[in-house]
Amino acid sequence: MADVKTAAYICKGCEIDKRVDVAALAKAATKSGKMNIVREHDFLCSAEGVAMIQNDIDNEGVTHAAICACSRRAKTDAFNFPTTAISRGNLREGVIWIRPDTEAARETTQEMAEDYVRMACAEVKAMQVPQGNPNTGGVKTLLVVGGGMSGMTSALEASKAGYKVVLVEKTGALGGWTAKLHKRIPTREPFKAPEDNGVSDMVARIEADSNIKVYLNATIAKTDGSPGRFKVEIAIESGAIANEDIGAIIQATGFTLYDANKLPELGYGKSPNVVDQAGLEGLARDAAAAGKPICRPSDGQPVNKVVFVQCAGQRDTTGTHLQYCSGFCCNTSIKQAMYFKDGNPDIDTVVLFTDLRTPGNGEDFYRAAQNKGVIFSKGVVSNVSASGNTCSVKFKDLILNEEVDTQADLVVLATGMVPSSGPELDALNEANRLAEGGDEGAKEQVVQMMSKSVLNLTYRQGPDVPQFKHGFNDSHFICFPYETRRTAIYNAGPVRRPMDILQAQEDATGAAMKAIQAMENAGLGKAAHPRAGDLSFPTVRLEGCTQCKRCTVECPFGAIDEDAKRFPLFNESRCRRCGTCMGACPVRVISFENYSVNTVGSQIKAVDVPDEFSEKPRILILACENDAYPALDMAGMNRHEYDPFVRVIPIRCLGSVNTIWITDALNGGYDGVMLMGCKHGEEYQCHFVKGSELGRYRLSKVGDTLKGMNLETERVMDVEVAITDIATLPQKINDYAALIKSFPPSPFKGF
Amino acid sequence: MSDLNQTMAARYQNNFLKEIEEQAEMGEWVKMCMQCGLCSGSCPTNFQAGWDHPPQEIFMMIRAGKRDEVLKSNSMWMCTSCYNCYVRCPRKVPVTHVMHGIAEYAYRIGQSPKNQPTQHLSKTFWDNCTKTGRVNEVKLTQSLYFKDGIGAGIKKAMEMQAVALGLVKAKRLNPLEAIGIAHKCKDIKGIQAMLAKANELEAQRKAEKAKA
Amino acid sequence: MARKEYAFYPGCSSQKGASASNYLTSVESMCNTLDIKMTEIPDWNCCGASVSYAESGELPRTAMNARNFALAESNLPGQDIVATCAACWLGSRESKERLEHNSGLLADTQTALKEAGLQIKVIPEIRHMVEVLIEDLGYDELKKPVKKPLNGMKFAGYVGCQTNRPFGINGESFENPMYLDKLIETVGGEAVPYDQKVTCCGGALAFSEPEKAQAQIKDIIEAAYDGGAEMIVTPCPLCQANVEVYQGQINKKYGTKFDIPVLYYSQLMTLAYGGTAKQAALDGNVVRARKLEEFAGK
Amino acid sequence: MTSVVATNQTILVVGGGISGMTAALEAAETGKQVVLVETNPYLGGRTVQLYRYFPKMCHPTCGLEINLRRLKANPRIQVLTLAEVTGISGSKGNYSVSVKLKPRYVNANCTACGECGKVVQTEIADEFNYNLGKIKAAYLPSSMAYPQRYVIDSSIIGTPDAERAKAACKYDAVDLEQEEEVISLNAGAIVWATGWQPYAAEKIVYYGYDRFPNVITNVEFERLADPHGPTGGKILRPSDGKEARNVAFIQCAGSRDENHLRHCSRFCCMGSLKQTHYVEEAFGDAGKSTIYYIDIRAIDRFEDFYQKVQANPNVSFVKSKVARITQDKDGNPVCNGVNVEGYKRYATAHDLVVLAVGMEPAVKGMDIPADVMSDSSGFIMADPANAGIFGAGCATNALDVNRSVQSATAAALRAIQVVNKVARAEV
Repeated sequence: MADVKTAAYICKGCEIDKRVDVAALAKAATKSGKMNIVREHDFLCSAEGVAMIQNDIDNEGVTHAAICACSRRAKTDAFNFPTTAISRGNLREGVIWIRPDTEAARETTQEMAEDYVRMACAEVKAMQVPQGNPNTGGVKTLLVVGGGMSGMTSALEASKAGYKVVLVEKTGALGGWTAKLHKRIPTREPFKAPEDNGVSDMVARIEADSNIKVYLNATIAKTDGSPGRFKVEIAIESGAIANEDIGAIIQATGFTLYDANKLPELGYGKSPNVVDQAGLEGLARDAAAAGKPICRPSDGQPVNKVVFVQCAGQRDTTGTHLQYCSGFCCNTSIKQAMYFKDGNPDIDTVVLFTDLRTPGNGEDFYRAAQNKGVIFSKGVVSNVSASGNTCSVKFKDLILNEEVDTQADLVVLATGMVPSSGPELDALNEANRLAEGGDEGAKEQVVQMMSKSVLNLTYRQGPDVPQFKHGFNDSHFICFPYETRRTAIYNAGPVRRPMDILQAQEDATGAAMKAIQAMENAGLGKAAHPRAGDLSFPTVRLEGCTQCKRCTVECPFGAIDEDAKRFPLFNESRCRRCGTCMGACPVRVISFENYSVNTVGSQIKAVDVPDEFSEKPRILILACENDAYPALDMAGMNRHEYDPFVRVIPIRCLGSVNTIWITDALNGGYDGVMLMGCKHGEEYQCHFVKGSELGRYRLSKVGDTLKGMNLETERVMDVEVAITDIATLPQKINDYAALIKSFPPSPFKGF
Repeated sequence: MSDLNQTMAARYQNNFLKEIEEQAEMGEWVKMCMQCGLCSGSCPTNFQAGWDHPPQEIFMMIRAGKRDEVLKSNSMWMCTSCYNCYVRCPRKVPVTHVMHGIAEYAYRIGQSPKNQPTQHLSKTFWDNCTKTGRVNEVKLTQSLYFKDGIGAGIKKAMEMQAVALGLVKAKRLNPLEAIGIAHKCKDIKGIQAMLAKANELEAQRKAEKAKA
Repeated sequence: MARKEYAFYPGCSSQKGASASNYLTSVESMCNTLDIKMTEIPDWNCCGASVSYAESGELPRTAMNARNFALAESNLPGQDIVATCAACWLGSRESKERLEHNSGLLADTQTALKEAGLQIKVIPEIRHMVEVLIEDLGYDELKKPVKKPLNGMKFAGYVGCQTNRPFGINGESFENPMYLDKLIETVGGEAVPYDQKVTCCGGALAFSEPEKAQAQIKDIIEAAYDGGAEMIVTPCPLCQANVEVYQGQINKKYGTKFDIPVLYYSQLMTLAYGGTAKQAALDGNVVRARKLEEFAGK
Repeated sequence: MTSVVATNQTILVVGGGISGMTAALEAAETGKQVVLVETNPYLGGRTVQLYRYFPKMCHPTCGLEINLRRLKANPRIQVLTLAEVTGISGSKGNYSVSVKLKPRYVNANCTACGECGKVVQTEIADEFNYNLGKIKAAYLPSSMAYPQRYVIDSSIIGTPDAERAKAACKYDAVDLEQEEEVISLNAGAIVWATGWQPYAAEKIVYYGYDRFPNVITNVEFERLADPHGPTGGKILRPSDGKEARNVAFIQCAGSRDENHLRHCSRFCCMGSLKQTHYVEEAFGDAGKSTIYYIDIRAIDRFEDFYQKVQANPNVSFVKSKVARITQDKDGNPVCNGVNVEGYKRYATAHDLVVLAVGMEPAVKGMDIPADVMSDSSGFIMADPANAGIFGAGCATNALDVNRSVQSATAAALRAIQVVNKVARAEV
């Protein structure tokens, strides 16, 4: 490794020099910071200032630079030195903007500034410039699991971008549900009539595409490895195994209709004249094939009246059926009603709904149906009974406010979709635990669950992608809908959330985009979202490892397996660089080049802790860099003041907090530690999904440590922070500081 | 009259919506309603008594096949032809005309409420203006007052005396019209012939529609 | 040769001695000043009005209007038909639209017309007097002849329904049309804001459901008073009559003290143009507009 | 003269809202050169003007922070703010585009120290807060604004105020000589992500948006609820600053209406359901919300969010399109109409009425300078004729945030398909 040459740069601009004694800061950088070069500048982010730094890098051989000016979130384009290790001392947003400009405050403000300079120096000395993952795969072939509309779309779109695709379909033909549709909901102006389902055309394009290799009657037997170097075993019809090298994976395994047999009260199973939407598509296809109108299944007689029951077994609040709405069924019933009306306008078609949901241009489709004479009634169906060849549908008409009993030749139940995701991992892992304990039932259960596995990942944390809600596969959902906890494995179509064909195709195109991106970045050793492009990756000193498995269990992204000797086996290209493993490691053998126990620990130690008589407590704040730290920054920008005794260190995620930082701080005489992380739980806001949750779990154990040290447990406080807490966070800090001041000074000062 | 009603009822075997679509002027719009209620809320008479069913509810009742309730309803006759519903309807349903159309149909097949005052006005007005080609306001007024018989008529006339006198003073009511000395068209014969033909054709068309 | 010529369709209520005769008189004076020539359509007939819906089918009603079209077109070729009455204007325009969009109806109508020895070749444009004023002349032209601006007088411009919906005056919103206020201001008056400008007066129910109609009229007059109006101005004969003549009955029924004159825009313009009370047919108002009568006297 | 490096392998993204940023970032993180053009002085679009997102009730700035970090860390994206595409010529794989750059009057020297804001006296309407408040004519649009650089409003150029701003800046960041310029650049493919605009509520005259101060729109309500909005997050009604504890939400204000917007805007139902939480957040049980609706379109996984709101005794639902808003003597807006479930008339006074105005594509009326197909509502249609120009987000359909992101991610791939083809051809 090249010689280390350190430098500290202190900006005087934005009134820093008016508010603090910059010379003293420089002294701190030289004396305590022990920097080889220390320079002040009136306007460090100016062209001249930047040139000064660049010159030191080019001609003075500076390898590590502490830039003490504004927040790391500001002036990023100016302070951009890719080949140099950079730390930022936040003197502006972090000090002078959150302190009053008064003589009284001057001393504490100065101390604060000096500490931040020391911390920046300490941090940068502990950093390395990330060199990137030496262990990249570089395979650029995409695996798409599922040959329905979503899967076919992903395959075609990826190929169109110039990538090879392996498309695996478990049935004997491509097309999935869509192929079973007589027609599909219109996809373009004027949105008035059903369209051809378009499957045959897509299948033809796939067969003609030399980039796409299709396996029919095939499933994934095993998926091993990492992004850019997956080794996939495909079980094909003959029983043989085909091996493929894969860069990224799209799971597009679609859905099944909710089982209408669970709805006897709606007459399903009691009469062949009560069908679900798929059943009706079948009737429509057969009729079309025979060139006849759709007939009544029970006796083949013509249909004079059809009733469509929306939300059958959906939007259920009793916990018996599906709680969610499947989104596509209103348009589908409209389409199916048109099957009848387009053939013979005299056939009565009635759609019974509570809320008709035809968003966007679906409104045109709705109007078109009304225009064709489809009748829509707002009503709740309580019962469907069948006698002979007719059914009678009981419902409450919510407009005319009366109970109605109407006769129909055919009743169609809109039952909605159930995702074809793999086994739910928590349940599976629990079953595994019991099975290992010798529970026979559990063993059964495991076998049965594993039979549902889609990907058969060899990951320590389970064979499939974790699920999020209602059995749909993982999704960050709002800002980053494609993000899953399995790097380079993306979900497309109804396996991710209920959706119609048009959306599924859009979704599948987006998933292809993400998968292609994942392959490209895996090949370069770059992290995927949210630390996209980050070249740092975790390294472990195995000699120190006690095989406690915490890292392998906690990694939110299943990046760490166990090798034959039960040591953690890091799969760097699965890693998202959140540092949860580092936080979890009790023996602190895991670190990143630019983020480690030491980069933070040395900052904690760099802070000057006055003695117990000074009445100047020290409070350590470890703040999530994604939400809490920006909130503190903006508090500064809005000049919200907070206590001068806090020292803030940004962390990648609460999950990366190693308890040693807390104990070190307390042993070092800090009076309190405040941890700021994102909301966790069902509506989590953590960008590493489970990071803040795991961090909090870990911290819940710190109480004992404190007791052991005879300290008040309140000295360590965990606050949930949102990025908008700009005004409230300073208040929380001040309240906490007041609490700490109400305690006697830490007995550990001066040791 | 009422046998025409039976014929229709039979012809459309309780497919009342179809009956309205084919027989009532603008009836084909009934199916387009999405039950938002904007028409009902926009009706100037809405906050007075008398509306047993507002337009959007009438439309729903038609779809639900409530034939008698609709045809015998007073509601359509409450329309003031203000066209508020018509211009606001988010589905561009010409509500005013649909209501008129349903009313006219109910009346045509003898199902509308007996002695419905607006209906009486409607008939009186039309008879009056087609008789001479122009409205004879006095006769119109008289025939309206005396619709419930002489006694009621005089009573009403007394009530309205002030109004009438005011108008006479203002030369806006010409008592002579009462004895027929009033504006009329020259070619009354032509008009009568024209209307006879029009009525004949109209009846013919409606019958054709019903047969189809 | 006048600067504008139109085929005039006065309608039943605007004939001499009829309920809107004062409208007719004031329109004539106004048009003289503005040099607009209105030639009455020879032997025109009633439009049927929307209220006749129950008795008249679509075809007979259309035929009645078509007869006027045919007469206008053959006798006054190339001239737009101009109606002063909202109902006549609406009835005619509706018939025009239907004839233009429904060939079947057109054919039948022609057959019927033949009985009266007439036929339609071109259907003339159907205009409301107000359209002629603001579209063909424009506010500036209307302002020019103003000799005696109605300074300091407060009017509630009451547009009502049928001059406003469903067709309305081009470019105006159904919910808050401004043209009447602008006309008032053009002749120097003040148009007060109030929230019943386009509320229906219940005219169609005045005979058949008087309580209902009068309840609506009451709201309108109250709002006008609340808005600070001394007089109400309207472009519609039916509105004018209803809002004016039932005030006494409403006072009886509700104990109100309504006594507000209801005028036509054409009366205001005639006066502002320097016309006499007679030319403005102020004597035609049941609720006398004393203030205007004095104004005219000066 | 602003210089931009761009070739026929560059992807031009028009619009810097969440869709445009997503398309730009996904393409750049796949190794493509991107030019991102935004008309506002800052990135983030309408999402940053929202207080919370449904269904997680999290904050838009949280995702924005991540996207901005991705952006700052990515050398492949060139951002042009205050910029507008004025012309596109050429064809798929080889477009030449002219971009009009409006002056910011502040250059890259700006440190966002705020001195100029202190000395400038003129106040202008605060567009970021939908003009509900006022700001200095030298301003940072929001704390999250990127570029983190002040803007000097053109209205004060040539006035002493502007000179004061210049004098106050120690870093020569204020450049009053800046002028509008038009630059031209190449692009192989274009992603059109110009987003949406709230339907002009005053056009629905019977709701009196322009007559009654206490009738506001859903986007304005977001600003009222936001702690960093004009009221500091207090839900106060405009007329008298009184706490609006009884709030009415009128759905389909413009949407599903052939007299206004023909389409369903999709997001407004969830938007209002979300906003009932704001009322509860502010007033607890003393806060009452009423939603007037035609159909509640809480589609797919959003349904449980709807169910939770339904279960809230402080929220009531009325199936009715409100026919008319009047105002009582206390300045309370009164909703008049008919509840069509059983025909019940109502005339209900509320403290505040929020119109859930629909979504109109910003492309509507804007002439997209190329042959791009759009539908009857003005949304860009996916169409082979669109060749190398692809719609993304709300320019293509009425979408909520996560669907916009999906759409933008897909659009990025479509653009990449084009430039990869160019690249292959040139190899």
